[in-house]
Amino acid sequence: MYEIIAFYLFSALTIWMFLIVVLSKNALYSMSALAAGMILISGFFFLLNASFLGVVQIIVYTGAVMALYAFGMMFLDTTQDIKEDVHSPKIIYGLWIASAVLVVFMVTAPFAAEHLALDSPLSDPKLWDGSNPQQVGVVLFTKYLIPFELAAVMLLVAMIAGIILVGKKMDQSITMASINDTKVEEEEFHIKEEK
Amino acid sequence: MITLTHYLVLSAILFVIGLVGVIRRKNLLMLFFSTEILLNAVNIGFVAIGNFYADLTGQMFAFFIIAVAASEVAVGLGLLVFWYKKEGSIDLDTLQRMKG
Amino acid sequence: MEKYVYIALFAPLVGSLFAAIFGASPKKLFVGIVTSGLLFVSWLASITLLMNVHGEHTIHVKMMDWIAAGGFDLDFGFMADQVSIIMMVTVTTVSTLVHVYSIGYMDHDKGFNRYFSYLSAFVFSMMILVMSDNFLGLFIGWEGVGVCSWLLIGHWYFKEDVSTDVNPAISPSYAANEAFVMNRIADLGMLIGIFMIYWHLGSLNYDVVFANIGTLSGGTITAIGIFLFIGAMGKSAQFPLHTWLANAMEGPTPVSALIHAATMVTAGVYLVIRSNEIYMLIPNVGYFIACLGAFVAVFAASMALVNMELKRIIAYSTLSQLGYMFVAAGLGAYWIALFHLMAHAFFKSVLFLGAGNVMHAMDDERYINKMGGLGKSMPWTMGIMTVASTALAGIWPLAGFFSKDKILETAFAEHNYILWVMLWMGAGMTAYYSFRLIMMVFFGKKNYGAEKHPHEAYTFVIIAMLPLAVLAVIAGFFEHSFMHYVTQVLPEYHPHVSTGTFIFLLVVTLGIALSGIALAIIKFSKGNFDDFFRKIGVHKVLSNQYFIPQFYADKIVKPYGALSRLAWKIDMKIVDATVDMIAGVIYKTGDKARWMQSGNLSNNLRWMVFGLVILLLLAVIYRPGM
Amino acid sequence: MNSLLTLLIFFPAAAALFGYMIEQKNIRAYGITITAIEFVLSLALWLGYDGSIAGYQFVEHASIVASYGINYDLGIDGISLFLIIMSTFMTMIAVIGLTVKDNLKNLIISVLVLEMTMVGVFAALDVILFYIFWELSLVPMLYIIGAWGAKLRIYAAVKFFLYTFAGSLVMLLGILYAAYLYHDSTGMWSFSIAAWQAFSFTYTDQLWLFSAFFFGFAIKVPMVPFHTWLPYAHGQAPTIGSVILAAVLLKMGTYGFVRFSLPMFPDASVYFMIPVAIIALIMIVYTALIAYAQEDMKQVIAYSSVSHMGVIVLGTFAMNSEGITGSLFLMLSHGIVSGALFMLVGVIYDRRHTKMMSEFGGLASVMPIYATIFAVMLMASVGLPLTIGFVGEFLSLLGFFKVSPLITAIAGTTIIFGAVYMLSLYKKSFFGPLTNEKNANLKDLTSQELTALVPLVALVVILGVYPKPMLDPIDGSVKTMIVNMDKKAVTQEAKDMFAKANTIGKDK
Repeated sequence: MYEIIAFYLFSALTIWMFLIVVLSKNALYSMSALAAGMILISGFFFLLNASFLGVVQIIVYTGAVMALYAFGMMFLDTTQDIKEDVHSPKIIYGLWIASAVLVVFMVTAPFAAEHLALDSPLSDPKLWDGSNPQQVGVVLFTKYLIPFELAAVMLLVAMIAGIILVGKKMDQSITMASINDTKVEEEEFHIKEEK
Repeated sequence: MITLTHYLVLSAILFVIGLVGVIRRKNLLMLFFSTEILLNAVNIGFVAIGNFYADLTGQMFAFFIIAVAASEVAVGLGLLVFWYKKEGSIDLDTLQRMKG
Repeated sequence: MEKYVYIALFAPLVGSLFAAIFGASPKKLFVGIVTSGLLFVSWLASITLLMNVHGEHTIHVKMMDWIAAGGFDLDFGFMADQVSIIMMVTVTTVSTLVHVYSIGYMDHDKGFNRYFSYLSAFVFSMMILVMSDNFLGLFIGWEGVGVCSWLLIGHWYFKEDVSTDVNPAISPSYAANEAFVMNRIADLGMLIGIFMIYWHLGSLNYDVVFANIGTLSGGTITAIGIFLFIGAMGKSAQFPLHTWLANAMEGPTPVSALIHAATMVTAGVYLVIRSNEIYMLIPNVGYFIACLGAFVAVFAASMALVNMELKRIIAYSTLSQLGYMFVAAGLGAYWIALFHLMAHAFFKSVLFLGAGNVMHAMDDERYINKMGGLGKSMPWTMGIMTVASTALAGIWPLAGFFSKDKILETAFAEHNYILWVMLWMGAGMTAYYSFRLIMMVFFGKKNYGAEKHPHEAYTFVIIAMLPLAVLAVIAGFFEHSFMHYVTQVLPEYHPHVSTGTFIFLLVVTLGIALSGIALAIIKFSKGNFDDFFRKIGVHKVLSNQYFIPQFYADKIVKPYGALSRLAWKIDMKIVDATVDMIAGVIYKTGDKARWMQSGNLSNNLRWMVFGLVILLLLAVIYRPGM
Repeated sequence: MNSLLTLLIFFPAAAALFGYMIEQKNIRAYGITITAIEFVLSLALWLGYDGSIAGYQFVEHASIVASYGINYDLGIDGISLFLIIMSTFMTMIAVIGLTVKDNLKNLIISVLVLEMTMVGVFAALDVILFYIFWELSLVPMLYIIGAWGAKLRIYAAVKFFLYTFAGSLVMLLGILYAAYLYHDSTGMWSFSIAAWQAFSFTYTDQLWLFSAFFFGFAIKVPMVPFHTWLPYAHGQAPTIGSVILAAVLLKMGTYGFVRFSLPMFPDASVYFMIPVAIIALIMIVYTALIAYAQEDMKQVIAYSSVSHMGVIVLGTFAMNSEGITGSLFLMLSHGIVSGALFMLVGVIYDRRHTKMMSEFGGLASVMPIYATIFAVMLMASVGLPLTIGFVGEFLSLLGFFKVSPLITAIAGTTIIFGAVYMLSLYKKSFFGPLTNEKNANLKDLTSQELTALVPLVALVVILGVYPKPMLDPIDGSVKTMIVNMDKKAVTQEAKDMFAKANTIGKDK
């Protein structure tokens, strides 16, 4: 019974929130409504016995994504003032190397091969014994190991991309700058180093 | 009793709301928000189906979609900020360099 | 005996290949001598066969496999029965002598070696034609002689095209192509006949075909007979496929003598004779052949009456005589047709060779009204040509009398009086134009300038002509032995007329021939008789060959060209344009749809949703299982 | 010897890769050597071929995608044996006769790659493999026309590519549908040609599949009205491109008919027999007319190719072994003869840089050997007995005569029209007085050109006189094929037609 009530309640609220997101003229309102909607969606996940996903939803969306948006909006509002060089190249290279090492490590991890060999764990009835996070964990690290690792790499890359995009001099474009622009040559990203 | 259909209908409604946002809004940021709605709508569908068929694949997909969405936000927001720095606007109508 | 068959067949080929080695080099006398010698070998072999083949003991040889596919299985098979051997002897006799003659005639020609190569190749093809034991082998020879004829008519290929007023044949190369194409039209008919034979009887071998032809229905046999005869019509230049023969006179004169008088053009007659077992079953077709033959006999003779070109007159005469042969063959008198074929080969080839001498002497002058009075400077040639003309006119005791008279007799005996009257008129016309030619060339006053110095041909050339002239005189006396020989394979035929009628016919026929000769001699010794034809208004029609070549040029050749250009235009402007249009539409659609790519993200998203809606719509409409 | 076919296919490809390392000045010798070795290898195929075995020989098998039944299946029978030999032979001849100077290295590499695809098409016994080679063959030809062609080369090359590609895509659709049907009824995936040939498609399916395959093949052949890419391709291609295009690439289409359409869809083949024959008839007559109107020597031969391909198609659809064997033999003979004619036109083009007949006239006087060889090829082209052209043409027409005497009679006009346009070409170019000053000092054939052309002349005569060694293996395979078609046919009409087409004498 509570499931029905919860479903309709969440549904109504979610739809309402998302409508606000779409229709509101104020970006701040939209963002707030979106955050609320995300939390409500996690409610559906709990209803659907996907507690792990529900938690992830809250953490990732409400925690990370929304925070990102909030910061993004701050940028958009005050960009003119921000001139600081945020990052040093050392960090960038460090991240590069770290990510490469991590990739190698993950792919060659000894347990990977063992668990990859597990043929279709989904059909294993034992799987449904444990709690949802447990099940997800088993599946994620066996059948979906490689996609999972790839997703991790992708997130890493996205993170680096975000850092690069936002963290350099904002009033210049690498791709569009003329070659003679000495400022570009002094950029710490060394993209022009090959020249 | 809440059936699969309920969830799918809900998923569809949310998806359409997202679509409305995609079509209607000119603010790039709002576009991102709408995209999130679209993705979440789909996620609900996946998880619901997975649940009703007792198959974890749906959750797996939802999981990866969340991962994709997260990276999309990271990169997309970066680009957005970059663009704003360059052009001073995040109005979609100013973005017409790709005219064919 | 088999080796003689091979020798007779392949000696000319060896000669041809030998000459071909020197094809591009300057004149080498030994080329002519070697090829002539090899032909003489072939002649000896043929004569040996003639002496040795009697009765049922015909020779069949199977050389090797040729085509085999599905149920079709054919060998290169040759046979020497009486008919083949008569043809072989005729062909080798004439061609050996023509080869020798050509050594003199082509003396100053740049393409001397090439010429002999072609000529020997022709003889080889002709030998295949007459010796093959199946229809497809015959077809090899049939096409082979066509190609050699093309090469030889076009021997002087470097002459340029002129208008038909100057030369009705336009140019040697044009005439060569015309001959080839016309023959091909007829060959198609023959090919269809061959297809029919195969699909009804499962074989193309004469023996099998003739043994089983009776099992087929009347309609099928008639169709086979007609299609084979279409083939014969082309090669033997019967109406309406006759125009090429006169134009073929553009080739060197020995070629005309060999190919377009003695051998190749008689191939059609040979085919009908060879297929007698088919034609005997279909008398209606035979009757049609006879009628067409009689028509051509008169039709061609009438054109010869007024023509001024030396060789064309003889060519029309050939055409006319071929008509006679077809009358005989069509009426079932196959051995008489073959007999006339042989006799005609002798006197007509020597007539052509004589004409060659005359033209040579007159620096390739082709019009007889620019000759005259040549008898003094060329006595031998005059003598030989007069004998040949007399034989052609059918005067006793020369060969033409025996053979031609038999044909008239046959027509009469078969109660085809109309045919007989036509042939009888033809005989008169033949006598007239033959002697008109003799008179205008050798007698009367000189119609040429002083710059020309007519002279007699080389002695060996005259000697080469003599045997043919002798044969033209004496061949008739072999009538009975000939008949006994060939009727071992051909059906016997004796025209049944009472003695009185026989004598009456003899007198009437001889009478008209003699009066034709007399008319020519009397009228042309005084002057020109052609004005008579002008007066009665037929001269124009006759000298323009009944306007048939003009008709072909205007109504077939020109429309064909126009049609082909039209087809090309259709191909470019419609077919290809359609293809290009489809490509263009696709390209333009892309071009026109460029506005969709406005670059505005918002627009793009709208398109995306639009596409999504359509896909959803499709999903709603098309749901498998519902 | 078991991997001879693999060797045959990939040897030229490997040699092409290696060719990048060869110096420019040695590349011609290298090309000739490779193609000659390839030709010798293909002759070994003939030596090893056992005519008494009905099925495929030199069979090779390896799995590519096992779960979908896509395999690396190779094998030959009498039908493909000589097409392979002709491909390697004509490639060798074309490379020997090559006179291109610019970028010779890349050209030879392209030709070698092309050779791989050609042999691959004829040797493949797996539909997907066949399709891969079929499509791959477009690429080198696209380069050859587009890079070494005449003025309009880009247009011609793109037209050739897109047109034939469009046709192949329809065929691909057919392939996928056929595979689906096969899976539907047997429960297994298979793209094996042999399996498809043994599998009975329903009548309606056959009609659809036949149509789909027909598009692919008809454009390649090319059949009217899909032929317009051909004159452009030939007109613009360099000599070697025209030679290979005419000799081999066009044959892929007719080979497709024999390998796919007939044995896989016998009922549909019978159903479409008369329509296809009528198209063939239009090809024969219509393009022969167009050929007569051409002013460019090469275009005459290009259109004549279409006309002759019409006879081949007609023979293929005769449904009896006379006709099909004849059409296969005609493919070989047309390959040799049209290849030779294109080379001959190339000879004069090299000297005068024009192919217009109005520029010539009287060439027989200055170039007698050239004129002689041209005449031999011309006679073979018009189907003179004792040349190679006659055997195939005769058998093709003979075969179809049983099916429809009327159509054959009209198709037989090819011997007339063929003579008309070829003789008029010969007369315009070789006969008559030497009118154009520029032609007065033309050199006759060089030894290089003779080396390329003399073998062709020899073949034209030898195979015209004694075609049996080639006819026998072809006929054996064709007979087997017809028996299988008859067995497989589902409709009574088709069975009746097979009975009729193969009976001598009165129809039962």
